[in-house]
Amino acid sequence: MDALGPLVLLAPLVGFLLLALFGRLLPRPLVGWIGAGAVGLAFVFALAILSQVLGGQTLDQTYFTWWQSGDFFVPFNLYLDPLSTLMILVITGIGFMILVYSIGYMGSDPGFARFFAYMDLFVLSMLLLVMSGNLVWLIIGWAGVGLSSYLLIGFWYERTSAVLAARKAFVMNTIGDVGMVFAAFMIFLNLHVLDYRGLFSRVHLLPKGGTVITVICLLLLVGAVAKSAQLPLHTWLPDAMEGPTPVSALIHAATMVTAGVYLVARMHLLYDWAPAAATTVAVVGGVTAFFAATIGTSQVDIKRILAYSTMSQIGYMFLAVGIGAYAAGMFHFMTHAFFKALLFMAAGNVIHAFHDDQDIRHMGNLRAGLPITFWTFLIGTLSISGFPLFAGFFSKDEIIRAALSAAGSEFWLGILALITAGLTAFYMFRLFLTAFGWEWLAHDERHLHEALPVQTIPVIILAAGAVVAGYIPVAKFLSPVFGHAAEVGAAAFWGLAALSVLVGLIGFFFAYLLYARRPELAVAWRTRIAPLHALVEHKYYIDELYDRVFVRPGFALARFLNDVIETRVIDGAVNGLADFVMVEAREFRLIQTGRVRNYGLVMLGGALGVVLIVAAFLGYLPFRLGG
Amino acid sequence: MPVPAYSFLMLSGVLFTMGAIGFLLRRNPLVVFMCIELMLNAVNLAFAAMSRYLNSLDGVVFAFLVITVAAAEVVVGIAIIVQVYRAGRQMDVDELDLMKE
Amino acid sequence: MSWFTLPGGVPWLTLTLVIPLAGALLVALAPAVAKNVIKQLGIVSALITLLLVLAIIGGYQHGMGNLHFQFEESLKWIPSAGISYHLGVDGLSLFLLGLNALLFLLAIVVADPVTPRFKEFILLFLILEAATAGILLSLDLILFYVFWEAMLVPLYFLIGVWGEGRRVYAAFKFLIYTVIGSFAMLVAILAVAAINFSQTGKPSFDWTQLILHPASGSWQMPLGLGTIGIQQLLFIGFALAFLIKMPIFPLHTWLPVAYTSAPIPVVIVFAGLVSKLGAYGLVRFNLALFPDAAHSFGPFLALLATIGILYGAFMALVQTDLKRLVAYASMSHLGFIGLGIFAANLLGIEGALVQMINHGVIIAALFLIVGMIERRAGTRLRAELLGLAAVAPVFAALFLIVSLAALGLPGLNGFVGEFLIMLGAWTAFVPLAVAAGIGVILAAWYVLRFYQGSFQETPPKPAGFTELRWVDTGVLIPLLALMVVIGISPNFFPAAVDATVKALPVLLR
Amino acid sequence: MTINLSGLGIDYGVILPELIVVGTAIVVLFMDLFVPPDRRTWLAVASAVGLLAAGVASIPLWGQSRAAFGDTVVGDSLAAFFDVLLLAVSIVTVAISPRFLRALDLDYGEYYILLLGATAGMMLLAAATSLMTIFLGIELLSICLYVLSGFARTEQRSQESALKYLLLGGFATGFLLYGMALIYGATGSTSLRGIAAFVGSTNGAASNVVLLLGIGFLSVGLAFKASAAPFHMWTPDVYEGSPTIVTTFMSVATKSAAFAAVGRVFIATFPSLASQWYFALALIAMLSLLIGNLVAITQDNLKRMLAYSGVAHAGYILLGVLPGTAQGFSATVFYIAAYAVMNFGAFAVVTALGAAGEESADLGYWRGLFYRRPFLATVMTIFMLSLAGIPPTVGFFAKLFVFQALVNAHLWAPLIVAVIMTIISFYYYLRVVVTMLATPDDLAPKPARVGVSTGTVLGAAAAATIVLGVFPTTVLDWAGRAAASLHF
Amino acid sequence: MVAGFAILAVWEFLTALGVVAFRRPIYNAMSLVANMLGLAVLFLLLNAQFLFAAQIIVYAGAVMVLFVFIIALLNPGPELTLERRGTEWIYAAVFGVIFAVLLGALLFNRSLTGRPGKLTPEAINAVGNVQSTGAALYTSFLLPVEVTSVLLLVAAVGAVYLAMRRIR
Repeated sequence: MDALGPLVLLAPLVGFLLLALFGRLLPRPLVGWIGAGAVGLAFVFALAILSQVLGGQTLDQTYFTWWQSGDFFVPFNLYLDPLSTLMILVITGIGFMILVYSIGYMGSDPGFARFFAYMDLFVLSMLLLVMSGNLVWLIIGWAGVGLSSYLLIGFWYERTSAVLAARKAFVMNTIGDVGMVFAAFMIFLNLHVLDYRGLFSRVHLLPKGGTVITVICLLLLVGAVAKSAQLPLHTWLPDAMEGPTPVSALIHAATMVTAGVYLVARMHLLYDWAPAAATTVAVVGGVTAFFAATIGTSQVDIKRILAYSTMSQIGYMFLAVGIGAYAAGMFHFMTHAFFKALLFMAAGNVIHAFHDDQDIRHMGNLRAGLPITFWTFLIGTLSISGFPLFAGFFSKDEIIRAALSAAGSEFWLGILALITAGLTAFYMFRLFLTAFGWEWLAHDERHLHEALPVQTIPVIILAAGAVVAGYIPVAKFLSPVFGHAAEVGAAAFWGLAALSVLVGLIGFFFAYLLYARRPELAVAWRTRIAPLHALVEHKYYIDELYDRVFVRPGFALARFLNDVIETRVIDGAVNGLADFVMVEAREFRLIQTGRVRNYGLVMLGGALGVVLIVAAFLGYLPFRLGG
Repeated sequence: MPVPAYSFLMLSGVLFTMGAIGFLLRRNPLVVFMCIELMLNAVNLAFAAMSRYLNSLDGVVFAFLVITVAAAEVVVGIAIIVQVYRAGRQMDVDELDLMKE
Repeated sequence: MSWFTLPGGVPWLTLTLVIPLAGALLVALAPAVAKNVIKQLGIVSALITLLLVLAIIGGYQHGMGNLHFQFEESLKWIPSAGISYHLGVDGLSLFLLGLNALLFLLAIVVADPVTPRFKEFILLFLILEAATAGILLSLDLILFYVFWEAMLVPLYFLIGVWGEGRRVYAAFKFLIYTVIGSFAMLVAILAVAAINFSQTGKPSFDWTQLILHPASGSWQMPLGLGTIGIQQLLFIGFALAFLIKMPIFPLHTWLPVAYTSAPIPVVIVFAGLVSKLGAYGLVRFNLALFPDAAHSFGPFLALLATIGILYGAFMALVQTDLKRLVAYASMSHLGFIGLGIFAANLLGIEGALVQMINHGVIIAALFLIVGMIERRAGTRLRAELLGLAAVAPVFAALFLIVSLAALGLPGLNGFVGEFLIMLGAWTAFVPLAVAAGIGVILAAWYVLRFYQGSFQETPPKPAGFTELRWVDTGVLIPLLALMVVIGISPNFFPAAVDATVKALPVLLR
Repeated sequence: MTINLSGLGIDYGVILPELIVVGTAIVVLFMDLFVPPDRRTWLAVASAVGLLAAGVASIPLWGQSRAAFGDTVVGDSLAAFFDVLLLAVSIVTVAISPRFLRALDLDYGEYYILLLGATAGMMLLAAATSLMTIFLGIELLSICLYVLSGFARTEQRSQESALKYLLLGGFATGFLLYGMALIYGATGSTSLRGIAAFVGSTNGAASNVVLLLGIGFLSVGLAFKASAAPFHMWTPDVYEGSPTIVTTFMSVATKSAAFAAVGRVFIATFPSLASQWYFALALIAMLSLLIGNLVAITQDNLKRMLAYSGVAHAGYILLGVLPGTAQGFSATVFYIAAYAVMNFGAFAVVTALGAAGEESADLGYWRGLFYRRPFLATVMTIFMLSLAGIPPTVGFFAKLFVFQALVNAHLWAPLIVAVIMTIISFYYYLRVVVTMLATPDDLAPKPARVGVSTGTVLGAAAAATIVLGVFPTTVLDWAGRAAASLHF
Repeated sequence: MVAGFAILAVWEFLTALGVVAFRRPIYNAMSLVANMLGLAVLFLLLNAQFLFAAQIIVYAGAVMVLFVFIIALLNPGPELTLERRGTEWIYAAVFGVIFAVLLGALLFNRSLTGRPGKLTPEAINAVGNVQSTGAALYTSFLLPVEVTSVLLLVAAVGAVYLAMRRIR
């Protein structure tokens, strides 16, 4: 098993290096299959690992020392337990699907090789992130996924919008990275370890709920929030949709953005030890879930809607891990990976069909034109809005149940989650009804083309996953890590199921009413709540706020330093001194008149000075020199 | 009763200073030169007086050397002055300011 | 342990000084017209030096603590004054020596034979290499000072003659600034020796002697300015020289103009190495000889360093000239090094040491890239560059990696140093570490502006921008390799350095 | 009465070097009668031989302490050191003279005679242990230099500088003599030994008005010769006006001799009054540093610039005297030697450039010299760096040792001034270098080739500057022993 | 004795004033001669007959004749002695006066602290003033005297060089 770990990493690494170095020389199909195959291979290794983990094995193997001086010891070690195994499986599995899909989707793109190189780099870093056995390498992987996300958002670097989005994403993630680095500092300075095993075994040395542990957890949360696009560091995710759709599917939906959830789950011992921090996580999650959902209701760009739904769903996961329902959180992570990847890829097909037009108002009634996409997208929609017996139904319900059954403030978060569920159903069906429509068109004059099989087959597979993934006993699988979740009575289970289904139906009903049955009503209502709608449509003006509060002042300060402080003040002082010397020099120079008599005068002055000194010595003058 | 030594010193001091002042005031190089001679004379007076009051001949000898040297200096000096004059320049040290800042 | 052992009895360190000088002599004898011969002479001598230094690094015994020097050489020089020719290498200087040799080699390789008066150019370069190596190796304070000053002359000419723009002004400014510091240091050196003399009774400028008798007591300042510790006073004397050389805010205003007007090969050495010599001096002398003062001034200087980090970052944000931008970026990074040094704890100092190497590698690479851009585009103004990745993808890729290293991306070398430095700073003074963290974020910002602004978006301009030549790639590859290697597996560094740093008096206080 | 010479200490060995020089002068004087005008180089050869012989003759004095002629002169290490130094300077001066003189049509025998006379005077000054010999030495060298500075008889500038030098020199001589008179009056003796004995034995010396005034005026006279501020006023004008070769000689030699006398007077004779004369000398030193370095910044004429730098260096040299110890004075002696090498070199370059009669002193003329005359430019660079005190040149160690002396004596105020002014001095020394490096304008005339002798001299000086900058030990030891011989 | 000194002092002062103040160089020269003669008499007063002689012969004789001769040769016009450019002369006067006053104040009533030697006037006169002086000149001060000879030689050479016409 200690060989399998590196192998999982090696596969995408080799793929990345091959494509990065020789990608432009290789024939396109080969490139595609290398890129995807590497991940597929990794998936195979992951399955091998799974089999052993199911056998109850875990791994914590050190391969080499990264830095050792004094008690600062950082190994490169891999840490494999059910949690990371689950992550690996999802990453490689879903990743493989998406990469296969990309072969078709990116088929015509000049940057084909570059794309797959980046994708493999991403998979590599993501695997590193989840497999690393210590914080430093976690951070390295963490930054690696940030980098590849940056690269892929800015994949079409000719687009200014893409470039800006990429930079935004990177800078915001850097904020998170710094937060995590600081967390690592505090952990090291208080516990003198940076590897998980030592860390988990020593957490208890800190006072429970004390400042230190709380601060550590909050700093970790900063990283998690930045990476998972939770409030308040969420603004980069919608813009990240500038990247190719498979990227959005893999990185900004299925895997990377959930790294925050993984982090909290991985550090659950710490969060158990810092209740205040845990609550913060939950609050952030719950609020984000609702907040993002509201924005989702007003967007018209298909990918942006999905992006906000992603935020919202990750909010659920944060809520879950925040209230200690780690298994539920990871469960939802997995199901979400399926249906959100599915949704994005389906959306990608639609976008292709409409020649890169992403405005849902320009679409509609695709059942005839894009049947596969239509049905798969419908499945995804049902799954995400928690339609009974679909994957999303189980995972989301577990979270809501956990929240509601929790005491105190979490209860209200549960209520919020419930409302969000309704909103989810609303905006997802709004999307579906607007973009895909209902009725069958006998003949579609738009001549839409369904995507290639290489794209549709993965979609179908994922659709299947979106249906059945709910039946995978994730909680049981993760129980070695998080312990057994409390058994819930059938009554509570069915009661809550009914409740959430009801809420979902309400959401669906409004969506149906406003966007399928009587669109004029939608217009009327929109005008009635114009200010509120504007607020939501403009994402609560948070981008503008940040621009005003951080970006512009930053530049203003920089310019001030450049134009005033540097040139006038600091350098001014220096040059001023130099000029002063020159002026003085000129003054002295004037003595030299060239006239003997003046020279004599100066000499006599000197002699006079000598006499004065003598007089001063002997005390003939008011002041006295010497003893 | 003998004249106290310091009276000679003060006289020489006065003469010396007058020479110096003359040096600073006069513009004719010849006269300036004379003022220098005046200063040297003051020194000689001091030397003579001292050797008298210290009962040693060093002062006298020194004064004699000074006289000789002064003579030599005058010779060279006059020659230089003549040179300057030959160059057709005014006998005014203030005019001699080809070289200055 | 060591990677391998070198035969004893060979004056290895003196050789590292002599070989460049020998090369300089050969160059001097070569006819000025044979530019390629001259260049090859330069390359060969620099290469031999590099190999020699690598041998020294390989033969360096690990884990020998308490200020134990290796390959030591000591000869009488001016016995009456207690001045000796004393060379030695330890953890502080070991890898900087390697950086020195590497950067000079690269600089000479990129030097363009069409440069006017190429012969003198290479000549001065080799002399400069000897001087800088001497700075790193000398253990006698006067010897050190001699090299320290001798370094100025070639630098002065290299900027003043071969520079561009306000080259003479730049050279003067740099020189005067530096000389101010140097003389402060000279006085301090003399005072240290005098104090040591009063304690031991025999004159000595030998570092290994002086460190045994740290100065103490205090001095009554005139005009009723109160008293100040002798150590503090001497510390200031030394620090001034090194802080100016680094430079630390606010003593930095010579830097942008000097870097901007220096030709690329010079600025590589200048930014990549000379600034480190300042940092090296701080560790070697200020921390070693005046531990108490180091502790008393530490916070203040660390504050200055942190201000420097943010100041440099903000300045870099609004520069329009790429060379200037990189200059300020360099200043910001040097702030990190200063912060690590004045954190005055194991991790901080080791971080600073490794960051010296990293910064040398990164800044050299950045300036190389700026030079390559300028050679192709004929301009350095960011406004006139756009979308070059489309026409020069390889260039873009390499540039990207360098940029990422520069902004301290985990997994590349920049991260290693910054992580340790900030960790050390966090132990010493948390707020400064936090401020440094903000500096990291700003770094991401301005570096990406730099990269994206010139290589992304469309349409590509200026037209006719060409892809990298093999030589360009070849020059960048070793640097990139270092970035990756140090980023992934830097453990060789503490392995060699740890013992020395642990023995620094400042840590023992 | 009978003339009794016993106990007088007739010892020709002591003054043998001076005697040889003077003898050479007389020989040259007669040779001048026979040697045809176009063969006057022979005079140079003869003088060089004589000077060389004198140098040989002064070696035996090393390590001895032979007072002679009634304590008017002494033959000791200091005297030997300065004899050799001065003779070396005049030999190299003679070596580069002929070309220059011929170029300026000044090729007369008197030149060598006067040069030898001046050298003799300086050597006497360096060996003098009596107020009389000090006075006579100064006068001897002065009178020769008056004439030499006016040696270009038809040059108005030359005449003017001669007259200025003469008048101001006479003025200074007045003060010098007056000071000597007062000292004599206060101590009753004209020999330094006797004076030292008196000062050492009587305790009231520190408050003796006459004595202190005498010392004050004496220092005025010596400061004038050493061209230390504020008695330096003559220096720039005279240096500028005199024939460059003469400037070369006197800028170096006069200063050296004067400081030998300073050492004998202040270090050896008045050690117990150090706390009194320290103030005066410290002020003079600091003022010299200040004015010399500051005004030098503004100069566009190289000879004037070097003149001011000379004033500044007088200040540095004086710094070594301030501690009043032999150790400090050894720094001074070393500095003088260093200064002799580098400053002579610098002026010699100006001379070599002016050999074709151009206005070589004007800094504008030096633009791009590196590309017209690489050799001259290179050596000039070396000298400039050395004057500025950048290692590895002798100038650095000169400054280093002087500063060290100050540090060891805890004399901070002069040290600070010196350091700051040194920093400023970098500006104008390197300005010359930059000018030589500036892009050449083709209008500048191409000067004549450097002759063999001149080339050799310059190369030797440059080499010495570097070599002494790397291995200063030997000379430092010599200086130390020379300074150690300062005591009565 | 005192009276003689007083008279001579006044005389010296007046003649010195003449040297400084007269406008025509010839008058300056004449008053300098007078001053020197007075000085010679003062030497007599100080029992230095040898100096008296030397003063008269060398100075009043040779030197001043030279001066007068040159004045006659060059015949420079009268110089407006006290009309000065600018205000330098004020400084000169002020400095000079302060200098004189300080000097006077410091020297006033100082006795010569040096150890008196054996050569009292009586002792000297016993041998004979000139003899004893000569003896001193050629024994204890042999070297200085010889040096003056060299000095005179180079002075002569220099003067000749400067004064001679071009011969080639």
